[in-house]
Amino acid sequence: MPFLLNCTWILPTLIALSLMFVPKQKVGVIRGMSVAGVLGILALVVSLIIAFLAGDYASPVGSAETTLAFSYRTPWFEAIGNQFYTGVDGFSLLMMLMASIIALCGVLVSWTITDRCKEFFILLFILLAGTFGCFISFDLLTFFLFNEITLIPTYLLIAIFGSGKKEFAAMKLNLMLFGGSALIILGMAGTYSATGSFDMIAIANNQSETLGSIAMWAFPALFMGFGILGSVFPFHTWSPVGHASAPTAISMFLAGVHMKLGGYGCLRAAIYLMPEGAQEWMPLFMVLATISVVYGAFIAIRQRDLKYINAYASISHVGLVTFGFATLTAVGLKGGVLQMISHGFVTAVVFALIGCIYGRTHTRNIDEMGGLMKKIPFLSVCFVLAGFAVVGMPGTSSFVAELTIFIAGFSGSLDDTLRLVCGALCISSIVITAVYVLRTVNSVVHGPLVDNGHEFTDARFIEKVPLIILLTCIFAMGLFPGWIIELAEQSLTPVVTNLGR
Amino acid sequence: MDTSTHQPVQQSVAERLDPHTATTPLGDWVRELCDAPDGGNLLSMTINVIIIIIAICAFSSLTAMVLVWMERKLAGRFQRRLGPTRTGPFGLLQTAADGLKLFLKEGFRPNASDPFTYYLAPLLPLTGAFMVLAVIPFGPSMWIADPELGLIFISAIAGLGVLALLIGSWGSNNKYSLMGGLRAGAQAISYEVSLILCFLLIVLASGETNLLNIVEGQQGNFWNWWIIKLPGAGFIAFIFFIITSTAELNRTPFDTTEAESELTGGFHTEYSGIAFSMFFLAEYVHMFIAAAIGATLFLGGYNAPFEFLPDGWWWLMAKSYAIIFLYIWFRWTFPRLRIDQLMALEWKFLLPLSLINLVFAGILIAMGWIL
Amino acid sequence: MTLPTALWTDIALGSLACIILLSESLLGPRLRKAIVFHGAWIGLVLIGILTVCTAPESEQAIGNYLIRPWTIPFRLCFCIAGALSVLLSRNLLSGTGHTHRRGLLVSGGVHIFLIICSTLGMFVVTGAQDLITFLVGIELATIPLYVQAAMLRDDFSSEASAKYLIIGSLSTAFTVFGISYLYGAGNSVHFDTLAQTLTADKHFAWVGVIFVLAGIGFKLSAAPFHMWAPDIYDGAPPPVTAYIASSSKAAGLAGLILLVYGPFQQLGADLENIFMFLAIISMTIGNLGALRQKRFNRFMAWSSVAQIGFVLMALTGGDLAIPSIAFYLLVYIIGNFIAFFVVNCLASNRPETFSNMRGLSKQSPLLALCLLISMFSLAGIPPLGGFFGKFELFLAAAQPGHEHFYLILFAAINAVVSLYYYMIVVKDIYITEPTHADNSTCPAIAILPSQRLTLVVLVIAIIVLGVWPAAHSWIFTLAGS
Amino acid sequence: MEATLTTDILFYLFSAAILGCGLMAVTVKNLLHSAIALMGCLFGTAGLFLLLDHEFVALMQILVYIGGVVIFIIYAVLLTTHLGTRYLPASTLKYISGVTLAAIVLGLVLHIDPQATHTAVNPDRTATTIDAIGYRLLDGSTNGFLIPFEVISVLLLSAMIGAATIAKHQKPGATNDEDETGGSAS
Repeated sequence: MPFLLNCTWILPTLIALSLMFVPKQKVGVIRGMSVAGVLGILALVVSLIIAFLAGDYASPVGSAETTLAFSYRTPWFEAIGNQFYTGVDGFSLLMMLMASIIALCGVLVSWTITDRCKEFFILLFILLAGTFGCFISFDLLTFFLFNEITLIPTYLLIAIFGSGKKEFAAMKLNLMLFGGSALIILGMAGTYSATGSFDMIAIANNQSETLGSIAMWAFPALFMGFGILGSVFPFHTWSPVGHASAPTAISMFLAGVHMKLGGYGCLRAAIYLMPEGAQEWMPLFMVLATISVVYGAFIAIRQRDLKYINAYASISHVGLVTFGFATLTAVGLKGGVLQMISHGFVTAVVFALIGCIYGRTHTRNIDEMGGLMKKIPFLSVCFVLAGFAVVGMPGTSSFVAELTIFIAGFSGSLDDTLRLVCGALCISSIVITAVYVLRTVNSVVHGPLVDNGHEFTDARFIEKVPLIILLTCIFAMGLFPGWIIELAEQSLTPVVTNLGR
Repeated sequence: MDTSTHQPVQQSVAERLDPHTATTPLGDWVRELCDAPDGGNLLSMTINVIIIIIAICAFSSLTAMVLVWMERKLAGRFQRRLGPTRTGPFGLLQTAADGLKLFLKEGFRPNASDPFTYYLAPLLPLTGAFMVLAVIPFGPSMWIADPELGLIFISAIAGLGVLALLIGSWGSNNKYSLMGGLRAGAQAISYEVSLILCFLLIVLASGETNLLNIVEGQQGNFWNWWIIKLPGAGFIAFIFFIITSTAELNRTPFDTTEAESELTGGFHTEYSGIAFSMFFLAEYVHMFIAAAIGATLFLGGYNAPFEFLPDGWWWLMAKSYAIIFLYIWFRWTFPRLRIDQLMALEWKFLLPLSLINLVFAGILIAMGWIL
Repeated sequence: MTLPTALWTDIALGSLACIILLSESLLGPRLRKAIVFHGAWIGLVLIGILTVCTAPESEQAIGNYLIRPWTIPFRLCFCIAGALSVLLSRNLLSGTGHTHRRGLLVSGGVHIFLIICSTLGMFVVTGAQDLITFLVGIELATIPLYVQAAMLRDDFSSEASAKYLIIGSLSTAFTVFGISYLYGAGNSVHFDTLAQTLTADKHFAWVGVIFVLAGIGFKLSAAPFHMWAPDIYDGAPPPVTAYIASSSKAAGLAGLILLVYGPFQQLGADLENIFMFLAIISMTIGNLGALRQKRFNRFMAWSSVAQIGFVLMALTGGDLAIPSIAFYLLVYIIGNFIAFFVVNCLASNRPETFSNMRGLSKQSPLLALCLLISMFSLAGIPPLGGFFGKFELFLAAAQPGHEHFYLILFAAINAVVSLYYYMIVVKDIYITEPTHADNSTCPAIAILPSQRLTLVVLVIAIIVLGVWPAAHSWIFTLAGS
Repeated sequence: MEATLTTDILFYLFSAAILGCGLMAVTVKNLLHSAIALMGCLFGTAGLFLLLDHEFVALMQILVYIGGVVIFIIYAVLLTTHLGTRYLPASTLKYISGVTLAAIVLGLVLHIDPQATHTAVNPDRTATTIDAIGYRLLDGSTNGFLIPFEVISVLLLSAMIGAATIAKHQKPGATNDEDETGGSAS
């Protein structure tokens, strides 16, 4: 099983390598290998989840001596205290499941790419390898390493295959994310200086003796470092341009999975390892998160470009994740985790739809579209359903997640004025969200058909599959959230225990 | 060869170079006069220094005059020139006439020349000559300074001679001069290598760099002189020394720097009067110095050829003048080499052979195969 | 006196130099070509292997020459750089290259001989046990390079050589001046004695320390002693440039470490401040310079200034500094050579400007990929070797007792800036479409099979160094003892 | 050498010569004059070495620097057209920056140790006799310098071969001389 776990990043690497030797004219082979690859990853993740649920791992992990499922540990660059330490808990598994589903959909959505098709899929699989490596690493350095690996393919994917100001967007995105890495390096150096190790579990288990005062400044470095990836307010600017310029599949993956790595890192590396630092600094981050939520939503109203609308909506929704974390309560953390998964699906489906619509109308400006329901009913229905999910209608996954977060904002002590105010502001963002979602849906789907000369038909089979998968996931999570919540809760127990220390 | 019998006298440089401890009778007398018999004081030192300077100047001038006379005379004999053999008794007045002529000539400087270098150049060669004269042991107690590294001192100072020619030739601002100067530079630098290799051979053989000790090491009969004592190697080295020193002196057949017929006098084309005579003077003093060094290193210096004869300065003089005779003989009999032939001779012939000879001598000394 | 096994490498290197020189002058043209070129690089590779095989467990001394275990990785670096530099000279030797820069190397055999001599000098530096040997080693390492820089015999090359000579002599003068002060302060030239006698309260010694550091700073092209680098990188023949950029820096760093952990060991904390200053200045100036470059070699020069800044940062740290620098250099040298190999392939028919690299990914995917990997390794992107190399430099500056966290933050931000210009290169080769003017000057690129093989080996090496810890732990074992 | 009035006078004489010639070497516009001044400077240094009883070093100073380096410099100047006669322009800015830099270095050196007592480094004169130097150069033990001695031979070989290679079949230029100077100066 540990080997199967590691296969989640080895498999994409191998596929990327073997794709290099496929002649670039054989597009069919490349596509086939890619689909087989992502299906393989999905099968791996599902089998891992089944094994996880079947095994004893499902029981809550002990707070004192945390053990991971399928853990694998081997000395790697051990001279600097680095191990290759992989394993999973419920949280990671959920993220991996989401990532593999989105990856599958992303590959399907990218069916139409023909120019430099080979490079596209190679880079995509490298990106996948990095992402999955991130989700299973429990060594800080390895985690960081996999995180870095994801950045370069992103750059190339956007800069080569993107649209609009793609080179600028790719460069901006990458530099800001590497700026985040600089902060992470600082935090890691501090951690290493104090403990001489990168083992997250070990550091978390006896942080009180070793980390001490370093946590006070290493925490904001780490949190902000990952927060940039999660587009926390002052450093969110890479996200709209990046999402807007990226090709559809990359937008899906970037917003759905990659941004979540930020939140994942905030939780795993920052909050888990340095709870004292977290308690010290959280008011600041709570304010920033709230600004992200409200500001993102307001900006989204002003946008005319579908991708920009969804990009700002993403900032807003990912802000909710940070807000959930910033409450530092069990409920808040759980809500954050749920929102990460939920938003992954939601934003992926929206980007996929935007891609499909753009492929037909050749515009993303909502003023130049209208009445699509008449022409492409399937896509339009999906669009409306996705809109529901963005707003957070009951029955969708967003409802579950956001509700949990709002509850966290108001549960517990009522003396914390800051939290209450921020919570109220965050709730108000739902209204703003409703405004831009309804207006967008209205403008795109309803009304008279705007004819701009392009003849188009409804979604083909290959396009329907990813949309159906993603929407199914959204509603499945919204209707049957039980086991997800359970898994998340279990894996968050050590973090909460650590916070309470 | 047993070098242990000639332990270098471990004197400090101060003692060796301090004129007021130099053991000349005149120096002692001055010290006594100044009421400072042992160490000497500032006054005695100053007087001694002045005496030394006067002595060197006088000696140099005298030598130069003698040599000029000798050269004229010999040249006259070799080439049937009339003047030098008949002016005055033994043609002695010819030198005086030459000197008078030079001093009375107007010294003028070409308009476009560079005064600083033009006037600096004539002063340099004599300075170097005087410095070298100071370390040559004329007799058992006749020397001005006795530095431990006398031979290195000589090679260091000798290397400077070319500077004067370079500077002077440039300062004249004349293309012939410059060409002569450049030739002089190339020639001097090249032949210095072989010359120093000859010195090295003596250093290797005697284990000494001190000239006095080198001379002392050749005491006894004439077969103790290094020219004979090192079978074969010494003689070859002596011949090389003669060749290279002739080249260093820029004398025919190596006088490409002056080369009247090509360069109209080379570096000294633009010099006249007293400035020219300085060059002229230095040339002859250098000739004496070279001969004296050759005599010191190879021919036993002031040592007599046989044990029963008394040692003294006259032997050095005799040997030196013998070598000088060779130099003059060369001048008036050999044709001049072309510059490329000259360079080829050094780099393709003399230098490799000198090196081989040095190795040969090393083997002789290491195996003890010396007389 | 029995020879220590580790000394065999030095002797082998000297013998190799002799063999090359003799075969250059004695053999016929065909045999000469084979022996001089293939003999040189194979010999250097074998010596590299020998270096690894004879790596001593503890310090081995022969007289005044001390072979320290930690220098073994550096020696390996020198061998690798030497061999690669020889391989890189292939075009220039055989006459297939550099049509836009007239002429070939003046004499291939001498060129290779000089490379080996220089490598020998670097070996001597690592074995030095007194200031004299140290200085002589450094000079032997650099003086052949002055000559080599002029080997292309055009105006650029001569200019580069002259500049290098003058700046190099100046730096030597600084070093010698400093050494004389150290001798005055410490009353010895031996490292062991100096380590005892040079104490921080001997202010006199500081003049020496500063001047010696300045002298070595010139060799390293660390700011503010960097101004020679761009011209010389641009003018010298590519193999020489690559060699200067890699090996010569490695030698300077080995010498620096030798001094810092040898005679200067009691000067500790104040030295850290000096290195911090140099690191900050180097990174900043190097980065600012690299941002504005249009020509590849000049760009590499400026980026190397920045890279040296990162390395100097590690010297502010504790005992992690030596192995981390050694590992970094290994990676840096390989990364550098990949870049220069690629540019050499390009430069055989066009000037090395960025605009001429546009569309490379379409013309030659292999070269483009290699250059991409090289750039990312230099920038420190995983899973390439450059990542761990650079990361450890950061860690070294954060060791307990040497916590320079502000320096680390500053350096990390600088690393991001450096990433920008490395990505600009990537952008040019992968994304920017060549304009018509660019295209018209770009004939097809011909790569020799041997060059292709070398490139692939190097690229694999740099990836393996990043994921396979064997070399890493080997270096740490050696440096730890 | 024991400090006496004589040595004091000589010391100041030599120092004045060094400083004066040094100043002249950097300020004079004519390149050849600069070289001559440099020569004077080096002679002064040799004199100082003599005063310190280091006869060998003094003579080597003359032999190598004056007899070798300066002559090469002068030679290079003479061979290079116009360098000797066309004066190099020296801007005021360069003067100022040069003087400032020199002042900074001087200040640094002075500042660092104004009251230090500098003991003579090596009062043992026998260590610098030519015999002792020769023996130490061939001494392979910890005290000796056999290895640098051998390495220098490689260094000179490579410098000479390199210089010859560059000079071969080349139109007359200064590169050759520069390289030889670089080789012999080290």
